[in-house]
Amino acid sequence: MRTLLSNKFIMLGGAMILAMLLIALFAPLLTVYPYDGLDLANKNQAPSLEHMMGTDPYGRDVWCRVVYGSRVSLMVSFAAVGVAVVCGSVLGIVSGYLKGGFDLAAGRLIDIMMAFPSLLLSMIIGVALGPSTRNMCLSIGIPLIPIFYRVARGAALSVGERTFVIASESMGSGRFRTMFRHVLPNVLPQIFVVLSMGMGGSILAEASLGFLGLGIPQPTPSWGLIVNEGKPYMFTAPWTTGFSGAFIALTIWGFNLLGDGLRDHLDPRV
Amino acid sequence: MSDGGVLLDIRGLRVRFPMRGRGPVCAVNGVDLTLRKGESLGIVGESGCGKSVTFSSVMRLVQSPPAVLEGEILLDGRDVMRMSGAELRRMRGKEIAMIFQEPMTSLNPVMRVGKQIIETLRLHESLSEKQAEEKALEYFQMVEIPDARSRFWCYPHQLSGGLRQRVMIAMALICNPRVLLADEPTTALDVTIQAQILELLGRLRRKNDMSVVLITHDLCVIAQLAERVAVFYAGRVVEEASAGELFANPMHPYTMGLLRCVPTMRTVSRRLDMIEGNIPDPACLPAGCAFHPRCPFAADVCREQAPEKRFFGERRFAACHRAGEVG
Amino acid sequence: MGSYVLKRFLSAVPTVIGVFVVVFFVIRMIPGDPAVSMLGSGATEAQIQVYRVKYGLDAPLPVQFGIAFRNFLTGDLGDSISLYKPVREAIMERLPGTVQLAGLGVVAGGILAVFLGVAAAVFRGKWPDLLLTSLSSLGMSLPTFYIGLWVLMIFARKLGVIPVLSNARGVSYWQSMFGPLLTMVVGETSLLTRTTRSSMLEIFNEDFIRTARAKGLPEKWVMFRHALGNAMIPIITVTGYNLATAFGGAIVLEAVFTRNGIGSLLIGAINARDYPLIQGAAVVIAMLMILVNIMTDIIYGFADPRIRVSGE
Amino acid sequence: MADNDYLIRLEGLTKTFSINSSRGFRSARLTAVNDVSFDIRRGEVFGLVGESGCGKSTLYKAALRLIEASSGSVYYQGRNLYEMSFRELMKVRREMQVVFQDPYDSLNPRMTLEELAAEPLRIHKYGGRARRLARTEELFAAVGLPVQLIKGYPHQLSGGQRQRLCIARALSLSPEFIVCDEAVSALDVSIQAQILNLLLDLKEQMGLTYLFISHNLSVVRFVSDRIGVMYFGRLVELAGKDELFDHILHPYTYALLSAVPEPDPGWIRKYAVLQGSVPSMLRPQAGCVFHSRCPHGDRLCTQTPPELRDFGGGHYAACHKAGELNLSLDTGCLAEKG
Repeated sequence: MRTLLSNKFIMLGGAMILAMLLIALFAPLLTVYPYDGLDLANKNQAPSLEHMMGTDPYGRDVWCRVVYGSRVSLMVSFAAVGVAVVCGSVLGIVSGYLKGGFDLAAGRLIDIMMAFPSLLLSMIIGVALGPSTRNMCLSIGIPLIPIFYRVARGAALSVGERTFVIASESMGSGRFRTMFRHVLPNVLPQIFVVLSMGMGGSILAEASLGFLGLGIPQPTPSWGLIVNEGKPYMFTAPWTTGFSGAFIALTIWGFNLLGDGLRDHLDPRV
Repeated sequence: MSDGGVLLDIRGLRVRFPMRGRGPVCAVNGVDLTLRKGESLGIVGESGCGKSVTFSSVMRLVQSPPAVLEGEILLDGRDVMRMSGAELRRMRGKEIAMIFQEPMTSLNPVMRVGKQIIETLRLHESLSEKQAEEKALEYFQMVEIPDARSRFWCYPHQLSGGLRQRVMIAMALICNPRVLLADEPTTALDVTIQAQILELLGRLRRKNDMSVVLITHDLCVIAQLAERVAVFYAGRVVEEASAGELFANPMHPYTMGLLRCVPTMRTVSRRLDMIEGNIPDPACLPAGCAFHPRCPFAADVCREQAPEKRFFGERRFAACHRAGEVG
Repeated sequence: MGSYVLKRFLSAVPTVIGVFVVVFFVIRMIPGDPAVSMLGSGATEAQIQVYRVKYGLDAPLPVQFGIAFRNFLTGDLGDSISLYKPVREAIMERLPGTVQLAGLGVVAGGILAVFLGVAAAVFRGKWPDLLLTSLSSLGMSLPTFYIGLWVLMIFARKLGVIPVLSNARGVSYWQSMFGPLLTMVVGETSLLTRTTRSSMLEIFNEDFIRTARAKGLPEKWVMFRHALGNAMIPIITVTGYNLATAFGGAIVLEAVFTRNGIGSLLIGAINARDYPLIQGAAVVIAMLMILVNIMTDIIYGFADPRIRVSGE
Repeated sequence: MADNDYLIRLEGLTKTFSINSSRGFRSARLTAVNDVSFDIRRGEVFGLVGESGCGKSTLYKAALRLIEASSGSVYYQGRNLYEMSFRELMKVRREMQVVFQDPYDSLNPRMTLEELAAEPLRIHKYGGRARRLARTEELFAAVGLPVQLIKGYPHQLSGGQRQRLCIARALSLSPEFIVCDEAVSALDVSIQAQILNLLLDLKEQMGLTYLFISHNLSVVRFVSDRIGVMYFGRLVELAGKDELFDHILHPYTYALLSAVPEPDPGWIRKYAVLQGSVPSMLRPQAGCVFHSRCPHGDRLCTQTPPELRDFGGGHYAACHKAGELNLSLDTGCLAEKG
């Protein structure tokens, strides 16, 4: 554990993520103004003492919107990555280790999913399922499955050839027992690296979809929505998209740094 | 036994590597070796004894920012440790050449083997592409690669392990170096292919009157090719002698143990003589003589003081307090 | 080599069929009568009946799929509701713009990234490496639209070099391309610099690099003749696959710079519930991506002699 | 050979792989093991030598039915493994264990040494935790590992200690038959001697039977009672240890044994070194597989593949001209250094 913390990437990334989580958790304490409702009187005010980040086109305080938006965005992203990492890893490990027909079938399915740019796939699934926060988890999560599948399958393939796996089989251990006792524990570290990157991708997807107006529907505040609301006033009131965009970028950067740190920590050679 | 002037003189070489989470590891601590012109020196030792690191340092292949190198390595009087980048590049491949253990990965997989040899030639000698190709083909025949002309334009993955090692030898000898360092050249090869390569190295050595340093853990390979032998243990030379003297009458207990525990075609006893204990871990070496925990003749003095070299002839010594009295 | 290419094309056929199946059924998942949703609420009963017969909507699903797939093979993707013209035509109008943007972005980004990645690997641990690594990890984290907004603010508003609305009258090709391309290059370069750096670092530990140094080659030769030659193989692969994500980025950029590309067409179609256009655009883009993946593997085969030239 | 005192009998074991080369569409067929038959008696160390790629490893995997053989059968204590149900095979597999080559790769880095040693016990449901711990401590003692290491992890052990743990793991279900697949090849010379002595001691204490596979002829000669020589997927010669070295019948065995260097500077190779290299298995060889490199080959050898003939005293050789050739290995005399 000690060496884990000595890696500066992990420290930096971890700190940024922690800060974001704390902001999301203690949102009520950090905000003074209501995050929803309408106050057209002082819409699009520049950042000032009372409105640290200015107000958005509907007169609401941008800081409060961003803080409450982080709750929804992070939750959706965690759920989406959760879906993706479970499906992707299970499929990947089983096809990487058991090979045979399952590997071909799963490989074909993943090829199909990879044929679509992930944003396009999210759009299509969004159209099919209809806009709702719950459906957003799926439409962001499903395009991430191929990323976890490829890493898990590659790792399972190489671990499967290690002598201790062959030894376990020669001792009479069944395929599934060997997979859980030997292959899985040695594949997990590599999946954690991609998990962190996946989180970054998921937040990016949520924000991009929101920006295009296809994200989480209107009433629930989310980062994508704030950016979308601020888009028409980009020139006159840039602070709405500016600050929310910055928040999004910082969170994604945190997860990417954490991912880099984990990869360096795992691979002593680099 | 040609006995010219001293060609390579390593004095007090010490190499330390920083380790993550522990103190610096001393892979080589105080090695003194000399190699004469036309002489074939065998370096034998088990894994982690510093034999490869020593000769990688001679070629300055050890990345010095992390590693710390001390001592002198004199090639014809010039100290390799003080050489500038340009001097070093002129030396490598021209005066000292090196071949390595893994023929499978020692060649660039995306470049034709012929081109990889021509590259060395044109670097050290200003030859035209055509001349270089001719000379490279000539060396291909010299190392007995069958139908050399077609193999010249193959990629490494199209050649067998034995052929790739022959390409490595041709590549090393193409600029007629004065010293050839061979780091476990036949370890990764099968017995019959190993015999071919060892015989080839022996013939080339005599033909070009070239000094060869053969680094290996296999005493049988050493006996086949080396005139003099130096035995490494825990980063130091524990014994040096001519091949005949060393195999017939080893002075250091470690050399005795090594010779006895190698099964040969003529071993008849039901059990091999063993050296007790484990290979020393360079990170935490025992006090005094590094071999004392495994030595059947270890006395109190061995446990406290590092042994001095006891000489038994002009270039024959054993670094052991009780050398000569035991065995 | 020829059979490698043929085999690669044949293996793509099931994927193509699979893509069509996925899109066909995803669209069918939309609740309500497909004919009504396809023709929109304003359509008369007669039109719906004609449409139903044309696509055999009363027939069992597999037959419907057969008809749709046959039409697809003949290039007939049906008619767009909101644009009142064949889907194929609408797509072909807008597709080249996005493809050029994504393609140029990846190529330009790739070339720039190779230099930066190699520099970062060569100066490993020193300041250029730290600078490039942190910049690229930042560049990767910035959402495409965010970079786009900043580019727009600086170049359009402050410097006035490029138009705010790229699809306005009298805007030259390069003027409308500069902003989105610059944004795309920033994102792609960051992504590919990291790949180049890690694949170069991996190659540095290979045995043949040590052999090259032992031959006395100057560091520059070792770097560019030996290391880079081997590092190009993973770089090509990643660049090819990045084109798919770059396409996604291009769609976002079209919203930021209001460019008329397949992205804005698709978003318009989604908002207008124009299902034939959505289905057509999705299938065409997916086919394009499959083609890109095939081309990547073929280029990969050329770069790596172990595939191009069989064993002895 | 008396019919029932063998522990394992291989009859016509063959294993063919189909490799779909990336080039053409038709997949090339590679016969890694080609019609191999021999017995291993109870309490015997059967040595199997051959160069890399000759099919030694594929043979033992097919013999233990870790991979399915293409044809042939394997009798273990009279029962054919290839006619057993999966459940029966699992029961029999308890008695047949394998020790692998690379000690650094044969232990799962994420499991404690106790779990690693006791894994066979847990797989075959041998008693409760306490009995398993007792058995593990007993095994640690048997292979000479300090018991206090039991809670440690593989990265804390040296190469030799790791191989001792692998042996302990193989012994945990007190098997009858152990395959050593290059078990000492990755170890240093001094550690190799320790492990070889340990294996021989354990054989005597527990009445084990070994199939000892290696490319190192000196090691196989030291440890085996009978030795089989394999080349290109075939068994070319089989004999008792001393019988094999004193009266060599097959030219390949002769080339192999004469190629092994001796740790004695005086030793000089008297006979020509075998030229060329093993032909590619993708192109099947007509007639005798060794004829392309055999100095004594003639027209007969290029047509009909030789059968494994009995030359008396349990000495078998697969060569048309076996017995007629003068292949003696007397040691060389002191001569000018190589």
